[in-house]
Amino acid sequence: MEFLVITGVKLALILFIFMTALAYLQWVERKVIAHVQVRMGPSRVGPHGLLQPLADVIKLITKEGVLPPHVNKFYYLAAPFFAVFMALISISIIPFGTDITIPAMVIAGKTFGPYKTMMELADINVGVLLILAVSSLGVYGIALAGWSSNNKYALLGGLRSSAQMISYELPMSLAIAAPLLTAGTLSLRAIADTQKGFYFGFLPHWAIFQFPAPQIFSFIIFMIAAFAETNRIPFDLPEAENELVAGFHVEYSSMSFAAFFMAEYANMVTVCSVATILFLGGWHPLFPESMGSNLVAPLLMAAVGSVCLYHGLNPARPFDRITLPVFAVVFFGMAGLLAFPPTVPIIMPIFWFTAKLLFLLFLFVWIRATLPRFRYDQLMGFAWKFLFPVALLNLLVTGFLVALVS
Amino acid sequence: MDPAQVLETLKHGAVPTAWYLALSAVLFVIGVAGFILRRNIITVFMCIELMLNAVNLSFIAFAHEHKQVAGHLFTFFVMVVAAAEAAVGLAIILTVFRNRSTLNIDEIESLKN
Amino acid sequence: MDPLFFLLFAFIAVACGVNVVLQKHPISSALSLVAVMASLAVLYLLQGAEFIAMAQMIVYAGAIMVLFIFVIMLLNAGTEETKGRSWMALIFGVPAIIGLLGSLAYFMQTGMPKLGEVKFGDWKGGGAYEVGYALFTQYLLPFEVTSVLILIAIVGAIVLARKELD
Amino acid sequence: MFKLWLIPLLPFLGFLINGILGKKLPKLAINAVAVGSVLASFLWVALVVGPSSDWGAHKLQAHYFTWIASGNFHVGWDFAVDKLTIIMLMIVTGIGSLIHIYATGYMDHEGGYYRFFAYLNLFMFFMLNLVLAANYLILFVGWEGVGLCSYLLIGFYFNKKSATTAGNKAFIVNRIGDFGFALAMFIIVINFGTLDFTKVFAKAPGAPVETLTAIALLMLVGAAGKSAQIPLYVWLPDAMEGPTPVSALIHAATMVTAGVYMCTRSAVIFLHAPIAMETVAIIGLATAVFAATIGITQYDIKKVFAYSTVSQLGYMFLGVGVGAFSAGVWHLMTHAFFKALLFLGAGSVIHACHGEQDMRHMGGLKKYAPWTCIVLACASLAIAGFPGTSGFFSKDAILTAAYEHAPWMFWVGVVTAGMTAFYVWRAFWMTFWGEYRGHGKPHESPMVMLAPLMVLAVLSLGGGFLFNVPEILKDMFPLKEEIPEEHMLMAISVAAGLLGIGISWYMYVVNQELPGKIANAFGPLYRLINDKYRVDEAYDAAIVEPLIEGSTAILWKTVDAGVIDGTVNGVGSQAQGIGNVLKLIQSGNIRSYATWIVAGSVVIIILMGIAGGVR
Repeated sequence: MEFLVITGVKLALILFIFMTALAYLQWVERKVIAHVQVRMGPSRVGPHGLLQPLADVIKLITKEGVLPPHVNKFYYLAAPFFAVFMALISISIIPFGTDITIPAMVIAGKTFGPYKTMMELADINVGVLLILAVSSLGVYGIALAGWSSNNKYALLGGLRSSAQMISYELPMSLAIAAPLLTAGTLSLRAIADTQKGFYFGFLPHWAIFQFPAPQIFSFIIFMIAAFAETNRIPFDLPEAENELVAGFHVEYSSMSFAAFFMAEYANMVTVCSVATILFLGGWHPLFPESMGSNLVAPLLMAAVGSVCLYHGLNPARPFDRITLPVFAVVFFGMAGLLAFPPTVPIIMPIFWFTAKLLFLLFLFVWIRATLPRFRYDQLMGFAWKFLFPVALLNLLVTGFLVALVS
Repeated sequence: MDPAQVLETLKHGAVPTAWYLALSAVLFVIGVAGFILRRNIITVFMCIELMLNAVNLSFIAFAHEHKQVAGHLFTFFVMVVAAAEAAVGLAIILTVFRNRSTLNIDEIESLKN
Repeated sequence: MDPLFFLLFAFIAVACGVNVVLQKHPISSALSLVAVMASLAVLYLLQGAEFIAMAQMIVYAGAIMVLFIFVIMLLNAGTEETKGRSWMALIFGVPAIIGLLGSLAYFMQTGMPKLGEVKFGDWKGGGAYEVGYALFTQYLLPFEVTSVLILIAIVGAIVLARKELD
Repeated sequence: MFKLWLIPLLPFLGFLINGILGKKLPKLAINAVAVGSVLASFLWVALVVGPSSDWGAHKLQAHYFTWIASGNFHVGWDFAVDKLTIIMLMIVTGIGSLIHIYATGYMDHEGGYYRFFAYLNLFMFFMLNLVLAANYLILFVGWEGVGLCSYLLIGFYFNKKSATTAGNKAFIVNRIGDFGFALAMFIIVINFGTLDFTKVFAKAPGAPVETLTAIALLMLVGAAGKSAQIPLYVWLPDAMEGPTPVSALIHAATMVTAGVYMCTRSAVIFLHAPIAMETVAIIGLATAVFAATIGITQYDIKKVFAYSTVSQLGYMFLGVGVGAFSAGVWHLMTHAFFKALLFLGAGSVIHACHGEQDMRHMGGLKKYAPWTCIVLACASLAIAGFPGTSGFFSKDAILTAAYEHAPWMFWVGVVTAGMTAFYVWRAFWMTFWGEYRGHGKPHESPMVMLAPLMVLAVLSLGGGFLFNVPEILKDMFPLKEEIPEEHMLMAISVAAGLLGIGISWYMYVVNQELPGKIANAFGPLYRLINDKYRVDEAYDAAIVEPLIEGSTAILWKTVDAGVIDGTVNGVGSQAQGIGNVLKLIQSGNIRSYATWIVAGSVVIIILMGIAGGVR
């Protein structure tokens, strides 16, 4: 019973934070791309366009959902939700931090706790395999959407995406297999824990630096394959708007259209989390606590707060006089929370995890703003003739080195 | 039977291995039925996969029964063979469709006498 | 909880299995088959075969069935024609199927030795470590042979599916 | 651990590299790989394995993997090291290295350079396997492997018909011996249930004498094939068609001694089979005399040394046969030194004379090739048993043991020793003394060829002092007590050797017409010996021809054409008839096939259920 309640609470928390984060991820993407292209980006709704996601959601919900007459209704309606379902399922096994202990509480005369729980919904000992399984099922959503729309552009998009995702699944699995050799386990939590510690006192024990086989090539291969798996530029062939109008979701509108976007962003977050855990040491800090890694977060927040405060006191627009000091207060509060000793062991791992995650997500957006799209034959040739052999070789070398040392 | 007892069994009981075997048999027969009754070559092929899966289930059940991992390995090999079979089989279907423009298994019968 | 889960997923498996046979459109059959495979994966998990369960999802549901759907989409296979030429299969086939099911049911009732029970978590021999260890020691030769088999299948599939050059 | 696997593996890697990539590699790289791998394995033996296992006070065993597991019968890929193995390892890798170095000079202008070294390295791999083996089967692997390499290297000049024929001959004759060896192994397995040396030797003393005699005699057949004893010696003289370093390494120093090694290794079995021991001694002695007489009449310098090798191997078998195993191994070692030197020196001479092998077209070479002359003199002294040289010690040890066993064997051995000294020095005088009778201008060989010769010359002269094998092996084979006549026997054999040298000097330097007169006086006998007693022709008439005739008449015309073809065709036509009926079932409809299968499986299920087969 306690287990169910705690799981329910965790579920609600993760779902809330995650969904909000997904919505804001789009805002971040639009802002970053805008700034790369020297534009403003969304700025009308709310300060700096911060309420834009909310407005978008309301718009999408209230729009009329068009059901074209020639589609296969059941699959047409099921496909987007299948896509979202598969994208969200893997977030349930991703650990954000170490174990936490909820202190004992007295509610209505009964003592509850203390509870010790983990910062994920479930720690299963074949976690990596589950991630692979779920990501391989993700292709159904897109393929079905493309096929059921009964539209040649959508069908082409669906076909392209199924071929692409099957092809890139291989180098991705091989790239994942290499760090597993050094870690010796399939549980995501255990994998993150093998990356604890530092070489020479400063070089973190992350898989990309790990002795005997630094997984830097695996990381690069994984990220390339991740771009393809999430159908992002430069591998967004399935939804290439100037070739296929919009690819597999050309017939979709309103909420089912939004579902595909949600799935795409959820997939991005998932693969970035997996990359963080497998290659970048999960929640373990970049440099040791003795060198002050715990101070980074509060100082960062404090700095952001100071900037907000400065601009609030010297407003460029009249509205800023009110909003920016509020933000400053929020940031200073967060700085205090991050520096508050009892909360540090809980929050600091989350901070580092989030920092790495955000860095990888930024990479996604950055590349979207920078690179052009592949041609289709180049895309397949790249996967089979370059990425696959390189990943195989990398796995071979890693296995050899690991066997040599053990 | 007492409903409470049934509920109790459902909540805390164990599943007899024989149930898994029965399920495996049922799925296998369904696969056989599909193979015999359907005419679309792709569906027929899928029924083969269904039969393979049914057999895998009994492999797993016996692995658990004898507490030996060998059954899992046989399942693994069946999967690998199924993957190879699917690749070649679907390629054959593609070729047949290209040459005959039909997927009806009854019309592909020149290999006789 | 064990019987509950078993009954639930066994029901899904059988229902979707019947659906594979009954559906007119190949894509519906294929998706039903995916559901069968997914529920079988859950049943594998119940019996402690966690590695095989995941492999079932990755290999069967994630690769083989995607291939099927891919081919169905590629051929744009429509619903099946109902008129057939072989009445033979129907006349002899249905009794044969009933005979198969009947004989299996009868002998499983009468001839089956007493078997044990399955309780979730009572055997942990199906993890990735155990399967991998057995695979790379005792069953190394079959493993290597299957790798060759897959290579042959790849080459064969490419040769078969390639458009004629002449 | 001493990583015994490293010793054979290094040459094998050399073989792989040279064999696969050799065609593209420059000569320098081929040399480095070929010589380096063998040298490395020599250094490993000499510096690591040899010293630290205390020259084998304890037996070192290593199990690598199980090769065959069939019921109770297990054969592992096992290596073992004891003193005997260490001696063999030193000989094989040491002389092997020297000959590899020599060969880089000798084969410099030959085609197929990389192929030659790849084969040579492969030979080293198999030979080391043979020596390191801890059971008969691994020994047999090495045994067959060296046979293969021998075949490949004899036929190295495959454009030459005579070379390929000689290769075939060596291979086929060796098969007869291997057949015997295989039969011996079968009997061992049947009686002892294992092939491991330690287990077999532990069980052997308790076995019936007849069994042990059978095993030992069959082993002798194998050894006679590999070590060129009567009646299977015929392949070795022909094997000289191969390049000279091959003759030195394989057909003088190492491979042909494998038979002696095997008999010594199986000493326990032989010691419990007196009849077999006697047979070994007599065959050895007969071979020694027989080959020595042929050697006297030959003019091809390599043939002379080839018959000398056969003869000296006979000596080793004599040693083994009279129970002086350690003396046999000692002679094996010293023989490896001086015979390798003789062959390499002969190679140097042939090199000097632009490929001429006939001694009648040589002469006076001491002026043109002084170093070759000096080293060959050392070797000839050693083989003649000149006091103080290596050959003196080992030959004396064998002869003394023979005297103890049966005095008549000693006297025959002494006569043979005299003949040996005669024909070796005959070759020496004919080559280096007198006037040059050949064509072109002879020249000295390069330093890379001479350096190994000098090392071998030092070993030939001092090998007896440096390595006292019976002393080293005294744990395995107890030393014999000194006998009173020892000094007298020694004097007699030395006198025989010196007499042989003296007669040859008189006949081929002082009075050069004499050989021709003698040959004329003993005309028919001389021709018979010069034709090697016509043994090859006899074998042809007695075995080869009937075999070919019989195969043609019975196996081909009757069995193959009549019975087998008839059966096959009959089955075919019958099947066609049945098929014509059965094809009606094959409708081409897959679903009806499936129905048949299902109906069949229903029948099977019902049958199994009724028979209770479900369990």
